Amino acid sequence: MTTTQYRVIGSRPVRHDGADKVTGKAIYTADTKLPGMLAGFVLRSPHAHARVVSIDTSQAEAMPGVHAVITGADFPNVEDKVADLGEGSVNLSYLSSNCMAQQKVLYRGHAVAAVAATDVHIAEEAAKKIQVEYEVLESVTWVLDAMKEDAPLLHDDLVTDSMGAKAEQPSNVPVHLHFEKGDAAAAFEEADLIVEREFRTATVHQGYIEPHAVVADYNEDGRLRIWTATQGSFTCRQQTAEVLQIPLGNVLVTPCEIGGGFGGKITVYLEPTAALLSKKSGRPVRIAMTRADVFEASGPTPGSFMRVKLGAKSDGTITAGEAWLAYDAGAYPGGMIGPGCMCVFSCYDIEHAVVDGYDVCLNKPKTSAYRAPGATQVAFATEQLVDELAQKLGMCELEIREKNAVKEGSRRVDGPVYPPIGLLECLDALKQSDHWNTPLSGPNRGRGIAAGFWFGCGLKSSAACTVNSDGTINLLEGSTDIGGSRTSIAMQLAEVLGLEAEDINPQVGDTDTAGYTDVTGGSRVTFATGMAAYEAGRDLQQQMRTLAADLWDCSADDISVGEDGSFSAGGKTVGFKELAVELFAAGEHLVGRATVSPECPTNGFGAQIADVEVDPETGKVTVLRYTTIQDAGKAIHPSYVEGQLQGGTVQGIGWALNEEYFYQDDDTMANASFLDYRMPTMLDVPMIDTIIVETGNPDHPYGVRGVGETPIVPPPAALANAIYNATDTRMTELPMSPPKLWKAMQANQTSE
Amino acid sequence: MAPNSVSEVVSLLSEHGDRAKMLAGGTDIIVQLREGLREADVVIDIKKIEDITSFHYCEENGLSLGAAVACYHLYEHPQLSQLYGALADSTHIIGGWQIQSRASVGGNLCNASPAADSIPSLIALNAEAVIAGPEGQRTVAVQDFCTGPGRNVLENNELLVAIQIPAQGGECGSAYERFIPRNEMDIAVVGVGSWIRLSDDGTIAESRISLGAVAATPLFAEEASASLVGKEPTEENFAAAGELAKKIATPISDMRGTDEYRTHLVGVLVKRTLTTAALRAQN
Amino acid sequence: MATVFIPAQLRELSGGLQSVELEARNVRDAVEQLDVMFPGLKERICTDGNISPSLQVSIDSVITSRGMIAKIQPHSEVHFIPAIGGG
Amino acid sequence: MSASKKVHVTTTINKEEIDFLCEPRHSLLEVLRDNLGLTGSKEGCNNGNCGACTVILNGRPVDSCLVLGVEVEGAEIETVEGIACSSKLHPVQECFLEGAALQCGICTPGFLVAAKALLDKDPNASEETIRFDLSGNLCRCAGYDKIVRAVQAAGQQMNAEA
Repeated sequence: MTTTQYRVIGSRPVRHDGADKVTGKAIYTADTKLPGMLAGFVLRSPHAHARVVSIDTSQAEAMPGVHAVITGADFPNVEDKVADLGEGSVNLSYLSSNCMAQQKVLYRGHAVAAVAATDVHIAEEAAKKIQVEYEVLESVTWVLDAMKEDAPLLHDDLVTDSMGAKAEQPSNVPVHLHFEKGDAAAAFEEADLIVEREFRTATVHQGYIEPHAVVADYNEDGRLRIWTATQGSFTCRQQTAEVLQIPLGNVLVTPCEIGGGFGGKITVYLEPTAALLSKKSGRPVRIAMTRADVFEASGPTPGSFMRVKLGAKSDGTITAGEAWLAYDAGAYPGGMIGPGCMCVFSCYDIEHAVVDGYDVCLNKPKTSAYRAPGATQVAFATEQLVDELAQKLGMCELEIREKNAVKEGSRRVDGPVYPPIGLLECLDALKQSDHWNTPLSGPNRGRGIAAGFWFGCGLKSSAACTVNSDGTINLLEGSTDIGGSRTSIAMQLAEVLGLEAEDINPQVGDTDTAGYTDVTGGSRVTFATGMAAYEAGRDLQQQMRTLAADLWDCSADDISVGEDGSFSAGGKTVGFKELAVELFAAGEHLVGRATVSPECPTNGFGAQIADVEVDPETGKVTVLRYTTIQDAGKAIHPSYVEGQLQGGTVQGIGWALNEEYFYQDDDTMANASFLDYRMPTMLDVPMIDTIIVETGNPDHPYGVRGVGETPIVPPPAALANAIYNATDTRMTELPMSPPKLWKAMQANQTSE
Repeated sequence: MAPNSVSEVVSLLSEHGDRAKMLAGGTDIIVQLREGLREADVVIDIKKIEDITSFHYCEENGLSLGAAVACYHLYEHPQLSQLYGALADSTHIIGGWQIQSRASVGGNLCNASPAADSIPSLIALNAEAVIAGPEGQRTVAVQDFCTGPGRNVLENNELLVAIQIPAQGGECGSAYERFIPRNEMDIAVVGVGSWIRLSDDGTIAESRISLGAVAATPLFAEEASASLVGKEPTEENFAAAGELAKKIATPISDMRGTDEYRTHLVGVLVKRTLTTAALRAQN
Repeated sequence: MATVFIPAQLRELSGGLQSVELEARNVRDAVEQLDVMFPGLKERICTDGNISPSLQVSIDSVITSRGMIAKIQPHSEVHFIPAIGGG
Repeated sequence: MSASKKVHVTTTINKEEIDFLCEPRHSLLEVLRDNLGLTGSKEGCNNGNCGACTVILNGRPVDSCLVLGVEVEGAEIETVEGIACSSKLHPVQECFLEGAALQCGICTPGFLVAAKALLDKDPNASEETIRFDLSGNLCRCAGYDKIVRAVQAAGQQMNAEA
């Protein structure tokens, strides 16, 4: 446990970008306006699967006000190369075809052409005059159907890869993963109790309120400047340069303020298109997606089919696990099946386990990351089975989790063992919580709990701090700030230097000014970019010791730096600011810098408690009370840690109860609007109580663990367990929407 | 265009026919025009016309509600919200607060969505639509106003001027309830409006039940309504009326619910709205 | 000796062996030795001489970004696992 | 809607009389953002389902994406840019900052405007009223908890200042 007393860390300063964001001054991408700027509009496929026979753009080009029209033919041919994007990798030909379809459209909403005009209405009218001839093909949107031998093939040349071994026949399954630990078959033989169920989850979307938007200005000298809503300016730069086949250094990406991402704003969708329209028209071009585009053409998270089995001894020890998982990849390979497989048993120390996973292409938009990608689905399955084991063994659902929880040294199904982690501490916090100790009473009510895990990654971050003549600091870093990270990073610099958070002026740089920094994702920013800021502060202190040695006429080794950031030598002690001012006056100016690439996962564990009431006549679930518990390692800004916990939880509640891509008979989405997609409103959730556990991460100077993703993992499982306890009905399908729950309750009553 | 009188509107309509569309609160028509669901050359803003934007109540004739009166006027009005409980219920849940500041009951009626929240209330309250055209005015019972999804009885040269709702005595009560998966900002999976008049002896003298989102147009549940006359306002009787109402429901299965679920909900909501309406009549 | 775990999908090459003990300076060294012991293994986990982009190497529970040149300590535990991204 | 001749509109925005030209098909949101440079009002859905474009029109909160520019002739409009008094933030702005009631900030302007309209009407609004009246505003980052608390705190502050 961390016991160090900090001055800044753990306090709750007002965020540095706060005033801009409450007065409407903060500039998001769609707010950007350049002289001569045109508006772009993307024409999209109305079909789920079709061959593009021909495209005639002549009528659109002839319209007054239209400056450029492009189609897939304007995109350069990119080789079938896999580019490493820092966090994950991507096949460039797929990435390019996803930005603009070539011979085939693979989902409704797939871009086929784009127009730039003086006004977005003109661009839209022109786009509607583009004649596209389609040959409609048979389509498939359910993962098990897509795996069938006679399923319509999305990619003629796609074969299954089983860790380097290629299948002979093409299919819609690009990847088969297989993990084994111990001897699962034998362990099931010896188990006293086995539970097994099949689970299904619908495709859901991140649902950020800001639609994707971009401004591109392709200069005559070949320099491409992009302002965009991205989670990672450097990966955006790389993807754009690779798709357009232009030198990386020619591209400047300026990340604007970003209106939510949750994993959905890492892949490029509009950037290459806007760049090509700008190149063709010679004018800057802005494109913004409509809300329907966002649902139909950006990257949701996989729907899934899962069959999971657990075996236990009569004392509650879970001894065997088996999982068979098939996840949507969407139109192109590369879904979230890897982490799905690695998370299915990640909370429990199961000696014998076997996991098979399949990444499956089908006629839905290419999936992308969404907060702990792939983990929420499997938690929905495993956490219900753990409850079922407990119930059949007559154990308490908390007790069985405590008994089997992973701890330091537990081996994961994919092989590695855990370093020090905090699941047991989270379960203990749950046990001590007011919520757990307050009985729930009343008809049709139930309580459920669930645990959750997400890796959290390190990756690369950079920071530079320039000392001003008054001893305050301008901090330049490269992590786009989606939820207050400027401040949590600045606080770590303030702590190490003995300054106040307000003494630091943090700025998110662009790709020309900031040092290389990977995406804002993977729960990594406060952890890794915070670490970079800390190291930049340390760098500054080293430089100042050397320079102060001249000033004080001593050796640098004689000068020590205290916990409070003060410099001491020969009985003299001065604070950071004082020394900085003195040095500046003496003609010295200072820039501290650091690059870091921490490699150990930060291993974020959490546990949650949900109380629900189910309307027996309609199947509608009301969430009465909710508590989210998580190991943050060390909370830098507790308010924003709570905010991550609350936000992730409510997204998980939405995923659990109502959100889904509802597909019609023609495999197009019926509900591509906020009205019918049904994310939770303020009236649909209670206050979300939070308990922050701090076990300290040994791999971070202040003990930080990433917190952004784990909170979305337990809610569907916790709510399913609560619904079971309220209704005796086990829900194995997401969302647990009123019609489905009502139907399941009816079936349950009939069978009784 | 923003004319100042009903007659001006009628002549504009006569000129442009179905290429002209009426703009009151705009919360449906602006979206429909933007998304290409409806087309227009001329949009006529009718909010400058006093007859259409005002409302008045008298004990003799009841409520005359201008077609463009925004929702909030009804649920924020202490007397009207009490007299016309069903309408207050409806108008308070059409969209969010921002929508209610603009959207009108008249617009909701003209838009003729099968799932419109105010129409079952109007039918339950036995309202009439007052229509102006080149030949003058005519009235049509609201239960006959809608002819299909998005379609109504208005000719191309006619407009809805007002909705006339009968006066309500102290022995009357009404309620509207819809089922939605969330708690706000949703389209009704099923909506039910119920109205009850009690006799001095506490039995039901008269009742009107209307169903939304279970057919191509909102329905008046005649048999279910008549079944309650002379009966005690009990849960059993209300449930029985719900069973009768289910017989006329012919819902579709779509993203909002299956036909089976919708039909089931009719029974639940008829019972619940009648219970509330009776309670309101008793108080 | 370091312990290198053979991924389950490659155990067809190792005759079912789950792990091997070997002395290796770095990942490249380990992969070359494994390929001698179990011919064809390198081809399954490498592309163009580097660890395949769909995989990552875990050494003592640390996900290394250094690929083939990542150092292996005498008592290290080495795993080849799927690459993951976060949201 | 097809293009047609631009219309001259005179209106009052944030207590300042302003005139502009717009096509009949342009929404008030487009006019604010594109013609007048008031980009504080955000577009999240363009069909009245998220509330990010909320402005106060003649004293009532409305979704500016569902108002036509030509409709605001002679109207009084208040946008997020007009909530603060010169350099002093409105209590609801202060409480959002202090209560960490924003993360990405894209829904924040709409919430602030709707919350101000609510608190102007009833600074003592209950949690239930706040949740009902602000349910037309979607937030995807914060889970609403801190937003509700910030609105409650702002009401208390307004009472104290009154």
